[in-house]
Amino acid sequence: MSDTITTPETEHGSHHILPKSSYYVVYAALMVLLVATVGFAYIDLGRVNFLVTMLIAISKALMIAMIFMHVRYSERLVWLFASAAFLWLVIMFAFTLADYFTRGSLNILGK
Amino acid sequence: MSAQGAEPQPNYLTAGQSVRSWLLTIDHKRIGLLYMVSITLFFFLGGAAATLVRLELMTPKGDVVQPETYNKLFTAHGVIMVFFFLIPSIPAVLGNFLVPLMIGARDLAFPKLNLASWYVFMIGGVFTLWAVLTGGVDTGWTFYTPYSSMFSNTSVMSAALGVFIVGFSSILTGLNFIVTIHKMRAPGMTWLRLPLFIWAMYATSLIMILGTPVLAVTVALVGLERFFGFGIFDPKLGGDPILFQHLFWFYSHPAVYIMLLPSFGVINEIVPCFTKRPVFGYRTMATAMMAIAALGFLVWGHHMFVSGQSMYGGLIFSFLSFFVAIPSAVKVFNWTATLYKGTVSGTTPMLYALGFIGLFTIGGLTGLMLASLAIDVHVHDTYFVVAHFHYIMVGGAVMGYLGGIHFWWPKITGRMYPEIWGKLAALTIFIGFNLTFFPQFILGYLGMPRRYYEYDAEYQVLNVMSTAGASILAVGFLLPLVYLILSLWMGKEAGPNPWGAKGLEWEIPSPPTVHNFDEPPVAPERPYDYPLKEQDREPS
Amino acid sequence: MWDFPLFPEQGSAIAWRVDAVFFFELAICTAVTIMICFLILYYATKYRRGSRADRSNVVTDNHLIEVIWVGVPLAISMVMFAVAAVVYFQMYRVPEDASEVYALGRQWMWQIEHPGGKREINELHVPLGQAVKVVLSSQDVIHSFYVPAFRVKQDAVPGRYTSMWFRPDRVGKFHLYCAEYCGTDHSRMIGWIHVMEPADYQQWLESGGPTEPMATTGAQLFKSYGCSGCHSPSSTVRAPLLDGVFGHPVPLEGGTVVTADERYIRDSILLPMSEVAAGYKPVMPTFQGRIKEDELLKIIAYIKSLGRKNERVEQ
Amino acid sequence: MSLAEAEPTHGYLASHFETLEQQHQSAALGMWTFLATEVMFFGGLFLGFSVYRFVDPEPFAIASRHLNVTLGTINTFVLLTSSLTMALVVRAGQTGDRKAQVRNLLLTMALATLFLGIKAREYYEEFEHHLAPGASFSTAALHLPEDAPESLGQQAQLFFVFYFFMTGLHGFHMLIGIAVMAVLVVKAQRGQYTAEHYTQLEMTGLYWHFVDLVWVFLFPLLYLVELHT
Repeated sequence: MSDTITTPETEHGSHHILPKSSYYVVYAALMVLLVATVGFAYIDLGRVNFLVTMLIAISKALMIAMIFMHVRYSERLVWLFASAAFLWLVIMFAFTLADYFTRGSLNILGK
Repeated sequence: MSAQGAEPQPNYLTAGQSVRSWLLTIDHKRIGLLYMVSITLFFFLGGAAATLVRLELMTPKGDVVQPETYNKLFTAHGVIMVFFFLIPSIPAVLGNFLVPLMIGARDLAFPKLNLASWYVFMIGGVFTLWAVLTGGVDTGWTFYTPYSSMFSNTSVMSAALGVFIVGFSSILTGLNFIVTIHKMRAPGMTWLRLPLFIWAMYATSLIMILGTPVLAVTVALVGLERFFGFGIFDPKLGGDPILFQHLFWFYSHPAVYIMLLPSFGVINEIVPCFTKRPVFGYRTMATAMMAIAALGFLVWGHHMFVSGQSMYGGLIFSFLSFFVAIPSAVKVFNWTATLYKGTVSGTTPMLYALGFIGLFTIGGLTGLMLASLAIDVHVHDTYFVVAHFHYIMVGGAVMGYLGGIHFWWPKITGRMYPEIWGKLAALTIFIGFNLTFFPQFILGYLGMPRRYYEYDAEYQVLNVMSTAGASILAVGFLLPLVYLILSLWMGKEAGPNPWGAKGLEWEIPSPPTVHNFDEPPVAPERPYDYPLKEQDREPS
Repeated sequence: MWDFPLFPEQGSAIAWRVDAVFFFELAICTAVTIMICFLILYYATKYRRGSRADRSNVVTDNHLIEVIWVGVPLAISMVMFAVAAVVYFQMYRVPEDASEVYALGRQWMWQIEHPGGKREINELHVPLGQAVKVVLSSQDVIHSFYVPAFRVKQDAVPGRYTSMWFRPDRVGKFHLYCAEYCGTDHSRMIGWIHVMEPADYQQWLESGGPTEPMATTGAQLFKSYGCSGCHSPSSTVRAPLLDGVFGHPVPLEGGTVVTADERYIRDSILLPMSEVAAGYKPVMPTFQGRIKEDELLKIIAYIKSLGRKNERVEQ
Repeated sequence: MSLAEAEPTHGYLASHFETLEQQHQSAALGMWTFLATEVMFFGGLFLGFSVYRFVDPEPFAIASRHLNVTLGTINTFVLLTSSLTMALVVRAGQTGDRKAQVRNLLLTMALATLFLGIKAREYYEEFEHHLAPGASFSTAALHLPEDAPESLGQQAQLFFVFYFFMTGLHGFHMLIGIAVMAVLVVKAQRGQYTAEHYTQLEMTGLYWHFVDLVWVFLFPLLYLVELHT
């Protein structure tokens, strides 16, 4: 067996050592977003309210995944696996909610 | 079970005979055998339940068992066959045994997790058998609410717990395969040189990983509702039973492809070997399997056309269900094209493979009929559906499994099975199967609902034909059990490559040594590189 | 012994259309199956080991032919989808002249009620040629109202109304089954649909003693539960008048417009806060748990009868 | 080969891997696949919750207003901080800094236990107000409008069913995390983790960040529902 098996471009991919500062920067950003999401909850924006909350949550999630979980510096495969999981989640949500939201739209009884 | 002279180097079977060496093994080959023994046990248990169901249906009025017992029998048949035989069959037995051999690795990526998956499987089995033996479960393998959570007074909790646990067994197997196939291929074994069986295992593992957790959560919610009396799925307490169906079928339709894709992999190995020519359209075959795994997640709503799902929902799911059929159709055409200009030999595995292609075509096409909205309204929950999924499960998955067992039996045990008995069993199964399930298509369109303990007199003749077929099928399934076990002692010595097949697993002694490869395996330039030119084809 | 049926009767207008779609798809599937099986057997024998067939220049890849046998099945299946979807639309849209029948599934029987007040268990008498809309609900688990001869089936889901319709075009007795597994006697929850000549049907309707039409009992319930206290022209409380409301669009608070069908009326009685009519305050009390399921059906029938008596002119 | 022989004989390389790099990447890929199953596992619960919330938002909004938002916010802060300290643990593993590993691991465990403590406090409060679903559930504490239909109370109870099941499952995952970290602290104390071999630290890190990710979505969906009315 030759020495390295995996795809060439991973120069010890996930061993990329980040400076401490980048962790603290991400942490600070997470704190700001936490305050923001709680703050927005108290302002009545109607339907937009939910969108804003979800946007904030997604951006927090992306930051944690990219920096804290080293996805940013891992091989392409890890990117694929991480995004595939959430893509399947979206499939499940999309088709089920599609059924629920189109129930009344034809206003034919019961369908 | 030692061969005549002492083996120069102990193979994986003779290296340690103590019970402890078998029960604590982390050798993927031995774990494959542990799975083979346990799922064979479950197969004949589910088969016994099926025999009683078919006996009951001989007469319009139920006079073999009581209605409650009949409901428990078809539920036991469903749960045991789906979760304890069909889903683990090829991945856990042939996959565990062959994936490392085919890609040139010494073992799976996480051997201890592999052993854990078998123990989780057995613990799940104990819970489900406990449910079946102490009073049984009468909800059907689909556990539809609010019946399963609020109205059934049978041991649903224990069965739900068993299904919850056994789900983790297939998650662990899937996880092991994905990492092994990505990270432990021998040097030179690029993705396009992998045997198609490995592609099938990879596609199946994707579905196991992405689908099974949703089943676990659904079964947990049913258990929660049943134990505490919350109304998650019960409309009297604010819940919605159709949400259960969405969550359940989100896993259970892709589960059909978990049961089917491995058989595609096995047929993709058998057909080129016994036509002695490379498979037709390797790249298309691999893409088709991955496409089935992906598209399989978009179509679950075709189980719910008449369940009160919105009309738009039904339209979308019906439309997409026709797309998922296209990759399967391409595979069938490509298998047939592989026969063209080959040297076809009719050994037992090849009989199973050709039988598979024919029966799977019927199963798949009746699936198309069921996906058409107008027809499904009429035939949903009738015997048409029962016939369809048995053509896919028995005609497809079980034929594929038996073909695979016969094809790799020399490699697993170092012994050849008796060829005549093999052919006889394959023929018996083929005839018994068709006689059992083809009449059910007619019964289905006539309108006989499924899961009926009593039926109207006009359906009796077709039911009697079906039961007659079932008895032939039962004999057909018992034959391999007998002659395969006997072949362990009386079987002819099988060399490393009795079929003259291509593939890394055929270049090592059979049964293989503990560490599979003594010297590093060299990957072939092309998979299935059987000689193309006429003259240099040695008659195998 | 050999006189068992191999094909179901065609009892309704839609039946032969569904059969047409079925035979169309069956023809395609049989053709494909025969082609595949023939090719397998032909190649297996022609190229069997030891046969002297021409095996020169074996083709292992041919993208053109693969595109063909992706495209052609795709086209065929799209046609199959379209044909089935069109017939499904026809099965789906309830004709205007459909008369209504309420079927309540409960563990192991069908309680069927005609608007005229006649009640039946596991039996449904309908006149020939008249479209019948069956409004379904269930009292316990999911059942499924299935009449094979009419090729129609619809689940009766507890907690909500679902509906189906058929137009029988043959006189006779047709099987009624429960198709969704519902427990011990799932196979005994069966019955008959009796299609009768219109004259016999009228005569059957009158027979069996006077039965109060659902609407009249509904009217009594409408008063006894105090609905008329608000929903009548003479009441002091400002509440929407219900004459001619049924089947027409109702503008709601917050701008959306919804059709006043059974679902809307049932929800307004049980959850008055959820869809308040525009311009009215949400003061209506809930009747959840106080009105039983079949009384609800009668009140809805009464409100519907208001609708037909004096059709309101659209504002 | 049985369990006994599988222990890594020479250094940290398990016998069936070729290089340490291959073993590390396999472990990472295995953990990411496992996290995909966890995403779908929690996903099923999120789907159930979202369906009931969007089909009839009213009762869920009423019920969610009775959660203690301040405690929830503090808990999110605590968990995000523990995510930072876990990232520092992994970094300490990469640089082979033994003291930093132990310090940050203990910090993460402390923060996790604090989180569970606050969560327990919240649960206690909800039990007190009879908001826990089941027999003891009473809609009194929700002070629903007096003529509210019975189904409003049922849907509110359904909210609490999902609330307790999702936060309970999340808490259970945290317990597993704390147990694993306890083992790691002992190993780190013995200096077993060096720059070449810190896979176990990184895997626990990935797991912990995933648990944090779940809470990042749980907190707004459960706590911040139309607080403005």
